[in-house]
Amino acid sequence: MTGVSTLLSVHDVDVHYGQICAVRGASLDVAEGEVVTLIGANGAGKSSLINAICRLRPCGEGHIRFRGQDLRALRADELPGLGLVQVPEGRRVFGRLTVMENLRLGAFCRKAARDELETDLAAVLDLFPRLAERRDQAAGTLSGGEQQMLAIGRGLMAKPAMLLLDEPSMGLAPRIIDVIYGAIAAIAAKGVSLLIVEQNAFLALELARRAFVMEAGTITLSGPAASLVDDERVRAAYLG
Amino acid sequence: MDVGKAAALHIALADWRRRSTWVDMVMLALRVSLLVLVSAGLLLSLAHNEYSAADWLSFAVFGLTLGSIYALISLGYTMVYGVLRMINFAHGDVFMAGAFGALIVADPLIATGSLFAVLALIAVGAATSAAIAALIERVAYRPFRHRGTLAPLICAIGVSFVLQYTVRGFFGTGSRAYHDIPVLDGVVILGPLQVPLVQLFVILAALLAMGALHLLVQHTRLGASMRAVAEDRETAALMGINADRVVTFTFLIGGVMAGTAGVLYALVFKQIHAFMGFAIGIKGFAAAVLGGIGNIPGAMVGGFVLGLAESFGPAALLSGFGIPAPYQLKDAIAYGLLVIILIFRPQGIFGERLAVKRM
Amino acid sequence: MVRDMRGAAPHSLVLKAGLIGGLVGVYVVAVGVFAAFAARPVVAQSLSLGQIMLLSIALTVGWSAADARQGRSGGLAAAALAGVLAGLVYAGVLLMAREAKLQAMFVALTPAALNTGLFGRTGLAALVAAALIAGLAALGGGLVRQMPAPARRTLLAVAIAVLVGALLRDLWISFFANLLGGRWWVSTIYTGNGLSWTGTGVAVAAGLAWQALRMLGRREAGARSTSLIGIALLLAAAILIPYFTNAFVAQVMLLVGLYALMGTGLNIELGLAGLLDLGFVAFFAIGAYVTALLTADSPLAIAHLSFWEALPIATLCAAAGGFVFGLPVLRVRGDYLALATLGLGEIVRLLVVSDMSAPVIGGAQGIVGIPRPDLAGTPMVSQLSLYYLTLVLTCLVALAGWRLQHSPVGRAWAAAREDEDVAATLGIDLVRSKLRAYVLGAAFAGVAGALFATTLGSIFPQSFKLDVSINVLALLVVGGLGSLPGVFVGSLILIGLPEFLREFGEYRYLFYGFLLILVMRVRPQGLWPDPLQARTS
Amino acid sequence: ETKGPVTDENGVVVVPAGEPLQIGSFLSLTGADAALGIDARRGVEIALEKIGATYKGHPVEIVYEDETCSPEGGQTAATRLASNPELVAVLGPSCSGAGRAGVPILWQHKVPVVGVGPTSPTLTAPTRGPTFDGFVRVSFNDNATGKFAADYAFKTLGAKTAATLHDGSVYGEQVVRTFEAAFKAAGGEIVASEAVGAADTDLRPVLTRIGTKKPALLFAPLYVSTGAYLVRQMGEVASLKDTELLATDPILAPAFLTAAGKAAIGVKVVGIDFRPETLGPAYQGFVETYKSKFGEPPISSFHAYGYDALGLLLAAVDKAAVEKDGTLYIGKKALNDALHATAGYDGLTGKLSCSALGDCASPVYAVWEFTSEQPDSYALGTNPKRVDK
Amino acid sequence: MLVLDEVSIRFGGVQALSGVSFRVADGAIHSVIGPNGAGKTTLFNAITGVARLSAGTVSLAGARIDGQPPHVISRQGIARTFQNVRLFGSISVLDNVLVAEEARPGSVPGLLATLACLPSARRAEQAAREEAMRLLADVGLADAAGRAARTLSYGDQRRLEIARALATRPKLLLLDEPAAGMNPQEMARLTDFIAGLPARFGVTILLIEHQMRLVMGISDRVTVLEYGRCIVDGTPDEVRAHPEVLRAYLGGRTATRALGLEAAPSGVST
Ligand SMILES: Nc1ncnc2c1ncn2[C@@H]1O[C@H](COP(=O)(O)OP(=O)(O)OP(=O)(O)O)[C@@H](O)[C@H]1O
Ligand SMILES: Nc1ncnc2c1ncn2[C@@H]1O[C@H](COP(=O)(O)OP(=O)(O)OP(=O)(O)O)[C@@H](O)[C@H]1O
Ligand SMILES: CC(C)C[C@H](N)C(=O)O
Ligand SMILES: [Mg+2]
Ligand SMILES: [Mg+2]
Repeated sequence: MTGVSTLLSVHDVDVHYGQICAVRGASLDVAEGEVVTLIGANGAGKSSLINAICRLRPCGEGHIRFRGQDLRALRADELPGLGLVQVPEGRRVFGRLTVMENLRLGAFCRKAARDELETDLAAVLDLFPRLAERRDQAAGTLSGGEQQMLAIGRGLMAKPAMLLLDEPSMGLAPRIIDVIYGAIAAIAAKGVSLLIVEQNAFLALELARRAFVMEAGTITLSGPAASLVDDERVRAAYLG
Repeated sequence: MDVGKAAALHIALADWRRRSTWVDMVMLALRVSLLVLVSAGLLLSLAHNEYSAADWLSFAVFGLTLGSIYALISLGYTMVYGVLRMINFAHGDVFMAGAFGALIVADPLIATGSLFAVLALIAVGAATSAAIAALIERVAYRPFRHRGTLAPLICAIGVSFVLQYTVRGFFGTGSRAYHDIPVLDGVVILGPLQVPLVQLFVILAALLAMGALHLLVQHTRLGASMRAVAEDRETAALMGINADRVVTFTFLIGGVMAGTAGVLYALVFKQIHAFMGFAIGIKGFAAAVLGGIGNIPGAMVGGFVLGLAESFGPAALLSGFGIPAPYQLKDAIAYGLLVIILIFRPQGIFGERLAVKRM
Repeated sequence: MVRDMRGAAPHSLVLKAGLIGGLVGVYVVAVGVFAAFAARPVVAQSLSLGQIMLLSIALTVGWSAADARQGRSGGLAAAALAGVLAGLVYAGVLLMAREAKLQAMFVALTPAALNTGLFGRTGLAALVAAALIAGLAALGGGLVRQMPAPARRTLLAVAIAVLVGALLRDLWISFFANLLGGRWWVSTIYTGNGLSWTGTGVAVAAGLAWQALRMLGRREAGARSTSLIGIALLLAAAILIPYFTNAFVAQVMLLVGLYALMGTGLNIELGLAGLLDLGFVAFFAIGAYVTALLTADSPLAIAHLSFWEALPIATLCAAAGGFVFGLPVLRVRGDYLALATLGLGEIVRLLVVSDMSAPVIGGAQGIVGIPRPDLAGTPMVSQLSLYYLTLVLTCLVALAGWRLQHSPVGRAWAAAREDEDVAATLGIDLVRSKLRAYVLGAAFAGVAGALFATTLGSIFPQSFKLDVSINVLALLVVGGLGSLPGVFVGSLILIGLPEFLREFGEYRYLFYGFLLILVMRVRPQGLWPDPLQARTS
Repeated sequence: ETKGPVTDENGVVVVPAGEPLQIGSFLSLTGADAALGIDARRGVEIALEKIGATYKGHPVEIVYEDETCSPEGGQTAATRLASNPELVAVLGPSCSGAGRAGVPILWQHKVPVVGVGPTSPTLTAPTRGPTFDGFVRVSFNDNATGKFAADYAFKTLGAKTAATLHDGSVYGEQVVRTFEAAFKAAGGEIVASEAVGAADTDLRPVLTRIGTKKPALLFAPLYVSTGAYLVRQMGEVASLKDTELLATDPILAPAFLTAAGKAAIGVKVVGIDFRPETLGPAYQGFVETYKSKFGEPPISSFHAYGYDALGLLLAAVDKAAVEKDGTLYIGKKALNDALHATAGYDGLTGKLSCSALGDCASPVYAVWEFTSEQPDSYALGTNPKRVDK
Repeated sequence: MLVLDEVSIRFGGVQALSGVSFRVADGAIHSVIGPNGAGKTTLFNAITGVARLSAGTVSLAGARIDGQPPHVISRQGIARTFQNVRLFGSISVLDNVLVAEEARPGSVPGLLATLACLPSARRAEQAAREEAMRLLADVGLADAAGRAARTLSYGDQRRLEIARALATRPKLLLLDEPAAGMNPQEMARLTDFIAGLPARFGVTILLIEHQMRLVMGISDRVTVLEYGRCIVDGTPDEVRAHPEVLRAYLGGRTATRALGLEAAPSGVST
């Protein structure tokens, strides 16, 4: 790949679940500081691809590079330390831990000073006041939307260089979606690269510079977000 | 006024009847009859009053001695269960192996006659158990991380057999004896009570070990990462937590505690054999459940409760009913306590109610 | 978690293989297995089981060393090197042990055992010998590693055939004697305890034939029909083999059948309903004691029924016991249920052995004088007849289990097993559903208990220890949860095999432990998993 | 059934010329109480050596099984033995529990059993039922043990009150009952009758309970492991300071000294009088052979029973077997009858004459007391030394 | 059909619902909306007996159902889906539906009939199976019938959950965010599917959703919760315009756009 600015590059990746082939020969790349979105129907293989990038799934023959380093030689838990962090689909908060414990775990990979962590915590709680109200409640008892906020907040606590967001707006009230996308935009503005998987394609395409469309396990379209928004097929399928 | 109350009561009762199924009623009946039975036993035993105050006190001391050994063992169960949701059936044998590991150096160490030697003995036992625990985690459990709970359970049973029969092969079929340790011989006079020094030593040592563990878990990120791994290994990895390392560490600590318990056990009972681990191990797990599994202070309390129940139970509950040879049933009391706790308070004495999964 | 292409450099793996291999060798000697096995000839008085054991360790060392260099050159050299290292470690440690006179602590390190272990040599000579032998054996292991897979499998089949031929000598002898007529066979095939050269030849041929059949079978048949053929073969073997062998085999098979019966019962609880029940033995005990009290010729007896009259009563009593225990206990979830039932099982045993209940059920003295069942007026004295009775009952229970699994009842169990809360919101009455499973399991345990009492003729509280529950659980999982032939195979291996290998005394339990670990590691789904289950999970 | 010249309702064992005469044996060979069985096996081996391991030209082969001193062990061992149709008879078991479970199984196959160590009265009680018809024993009957112990406690030691403790074994429970009956009959009072589990290790609570009754004597017929826990912990219970402990022969073994350590010193044990004066010079010679063959003095008190059991059995075979062309025909019922008809057999342990119920011994008891905790110093006569005379 | 009267629930210190009352008309599609954490899911838990009421009553078709255990309530005709999909993951898709089908009281023969292999048992099973296949076809999962439920993608799992709930033949169906994780096209299909349910299955629907397009498109009535209180209860149009609702929930670009008040973006906004 060309040059300096490519942060994440995925080339020819396959994901299999036993017999089922969920992703076939997918390639994509994200440049330093870029916001990219990946859209596609249910079951297209978006989450599978994201999980392959994060080393939660074996990825066949292709290669995955982050800052030029081959991720295939690393374990999933080594990635956050490199600055690659995923906010997984379906929230997956630690149900028995409290809200604060969840957030602190988000910063597990950082070797930051205590007060630095405290300021970051305060920033997240500021973003989601609801979480501040629930700080000592077990995360499992939060409402769905509150859990989603927590998952995103937890991802932010890692101060990543690149954030993979898998359906961040799922289950959120319209107003909160605005808040979250506002926050995501703010993060992007700070130079964090983003790869967003989104069903709400409007939102994603609005924020992203480039987009990839996935269908039945392969990436079928890619290009600047603006041009995709105008693509007839995309409009029909994903913008409704 | 009275009529109003009666009516209100009537309505409440009717409402309760509407809400409850027959199972609820059975459970209520069970609860009531247990309560009646236990209080009757207590009252009758007290009415007989065969025991002096000193007797009761010495029951308490035995109970605590045994309880601190249970407590130390239960920590290993609690932590491993907390992280892997797996009953490590071999943990009792890890405890046993600790006692045997220390046996190898026991004679020369004891011969030096210093308290320091006893501490060294404990260190050897703890190191043996920790090494064995970590080894079996690596060889026998790690491959099962994603394989449900049954395969690792069976594997644990296999490991338990291997440890028992290995020790048996190494050290012979009979019991092996620990020699009397002069520094710990003798009694401490506490009021009307003569407490053997060993027992005091064991209680103290156990408390110290557990306190240290509590601090370790409280004041490092270990506690939180253990719980995170327990809940969702993949997501924990996404946070940068190395599950393998956390698990190994858990086993190591559990092993240290079990090995300590093994040596303390040997100091008190002076006889060890290859099969002693299993039954005591089950008690240790029971203690963990009593206290609320996954809860470290709970495990300690659970151990003490179990030890006390065993030493008091037969005298305080059964002898009142005139049951012959009540001490034959002390384990039945211990298990009975366990079952009752599980039925009526599944989260244990201290455990928080397991957060109900959201719908 | 995923770890492709990672790990230590190959040469350190070679070192590791050598070191571990050497230490395993030391372990085998120190634990006493070697001494016991060295006395057991396998082939023509010239190759003992102990030697085979050490050799196979070295072989494995060579295998893994060659494996570490897979795809690179020098695999054989690495194997040999690792073997030499293993031999040096092994002999070195043993020599030191001999110097240190450790026998007082480690009872198996007797001078005699050390002497055999060191090939009767001392000092440097022992070191050299060990290094040489281990190096050569490891070289062999490396060679085997580099063979094409079919050749390797054939070799394995032959090795297994020889071992099976030699170790299950009693079984084969009785088989030959009954089926092929006469002792002539026996004395040709065996000399002393081991195989003769002829016998070895026969075993090798059998191994080759077996391997050929397997390869043919694999090519010919689809998965489904192989599994059906497999079941048919298993059933035929279960019916015929005890018939053509001796009373001891029948006795062991009886035990195997009894455990298979319990395993099928537990399968309903665990495999179908997901209830991990470690108090299974309690219902086994109820069945046995009720049968004893109803039939025994003993002062404690409360009636003198025949076995056939007592069997349904015992079954009902066990089922009732399941109901009474289950009602409160089944509200406990998951692993906690295991512990609660374990506690209940132990309580039952402790009560049975206690002085309190001695006047009623005999306490420590147990109950003796339980008669055998009558069949058409004559008592079923032979083990064989009881075995067939057990087999029939097992098949009935298995049929019921199979029928239930694919029925609404079974699906409700599966649902509750997966997610209790959701099952409840779909309208499944959890208590009722679980009670059904638990009571059925208890009833089947009761049947097994009744059979147990009548086979042994006497029962004691100590027969109803936790070990029984654990054994049943283990055989179920080892065989393959939810698979009925699996239960039988599991029982055969975990209950039957140790009986056939009694000559190894207590060491067989050591191997039992290793076997459990090995099977779970290699085939966590069990030896004969349910084809459906294997596919969906 | 008829085979060759012999007809027997229980079947006939045929030993063809040159083929071995097979005798089964189940003894306690492993575990804490291994010494009991190993000692007896050594006795059997010496007896076998004395006859040159042949009987009327047939090699005598003994098949050993381990009964682990427990009913389940007895069941498995007996079942295994029972499935061998060529066995003439079985020697053993060591422990009563194994006997109670194993003998009926063997008798299902009409194999007679010669008891080597089991002493529980139930095995030869009139109420035992027909399943024990094939049982005789050269070991004594605990009815006598209990009586002797009670007399000794009451008369010699002057104990007016006694407590008992058993471990829930077939053996322990019974001997306690006979002791209690005899002690009461003698005029003493049983103030506590307690029991523990065989695997229990913490006996202090139950000892404290016994202590509240201040018995003058504690009669505790325990096996090695529990016995060692008992003596060690008894010292830690202050209220039992003045209570005398009386144990029984299962702990007469060096393994007990290893397990109990210093606490073993002074423990009194009821056992058999093994002095040459009582047993005669043959015993003396036997002990010498034992020492030279196994390099140590007898390790428990069952060696002589092992020796006698084989002798008694072969004597009965002599009577029951019919020889024709070098082939032995042994009627099973005839053999059992012959065993039960044994009268005046001259054994190491005295004259053995079997009753209809199978009791053959006429034991002379003694009380032994341990004098040292060193296991190598174990030797009947010095450690433990005799104290009742 | 369903009447809630002053329903309150508290968890320790959290008052999740306080005095919520409303009624759901027979055959209607009734939506519940509100900010995250408003208590919508808790409301479902209250109705299905999963959470215990601290005050108030719930009645279905005139009979009180509160306080009864979940399976009893379910048998009176209430079925639900879950916000975090909860399928029986390792059994097959078809079996997931069959389980629900057979949990209906009296729908299948009991234990003994099964064991005895009565023909009636076989017939009942066969009927249930056909019925289940029909339902699967309805949600477009017929092809996946043999797969383990766990292997479906998120959106498919949601559909399966609906099919499973329908299989209990409920009078009242509770759907908790059925469209979460679906793209607009799929959502449109789902909208049509849900809209057709009352007519096809004679079922009343209570729906939680944050997708305004879906809610406003098919609801007969909408209840808005905030902080455990019912703040508005009215027709979609009333609710859409209500100032309280705009303040608490709808105000903002996402909602506006979803409601079609603003055109889709046609360029990159930076
Ligand atoms: N654990 C699994 N086992 C088997 N198949 C799986 C598994 N997880 C996903 N699949 C299959 O892989 C394919 C891709 O799934 P994936 O979850 O990646 O889709 P997605 O694009 O994220 O869909 P959605 O938008 O619904 O989340 C689907 O067909 C799904 O059925
Ligand atoms: N078991 C519980 N313990 C403590 N608090 C709880 C519990 N269950 C729910 N809550 C709290 O009750 C409130 C209502 O939760 P609920 O799940 O009903 O919200 P919701 O309206 O469904 O939100 P969302 O749209 O985000 O799913 C939340 O703030 C939640 O934190
Ligand atoms: C070998 C003996 C010590 C056994 C004991 N006399 C018993 O009957 O069990
Ligand atoms: Mg996805
Ligand atoms: Mg919700």
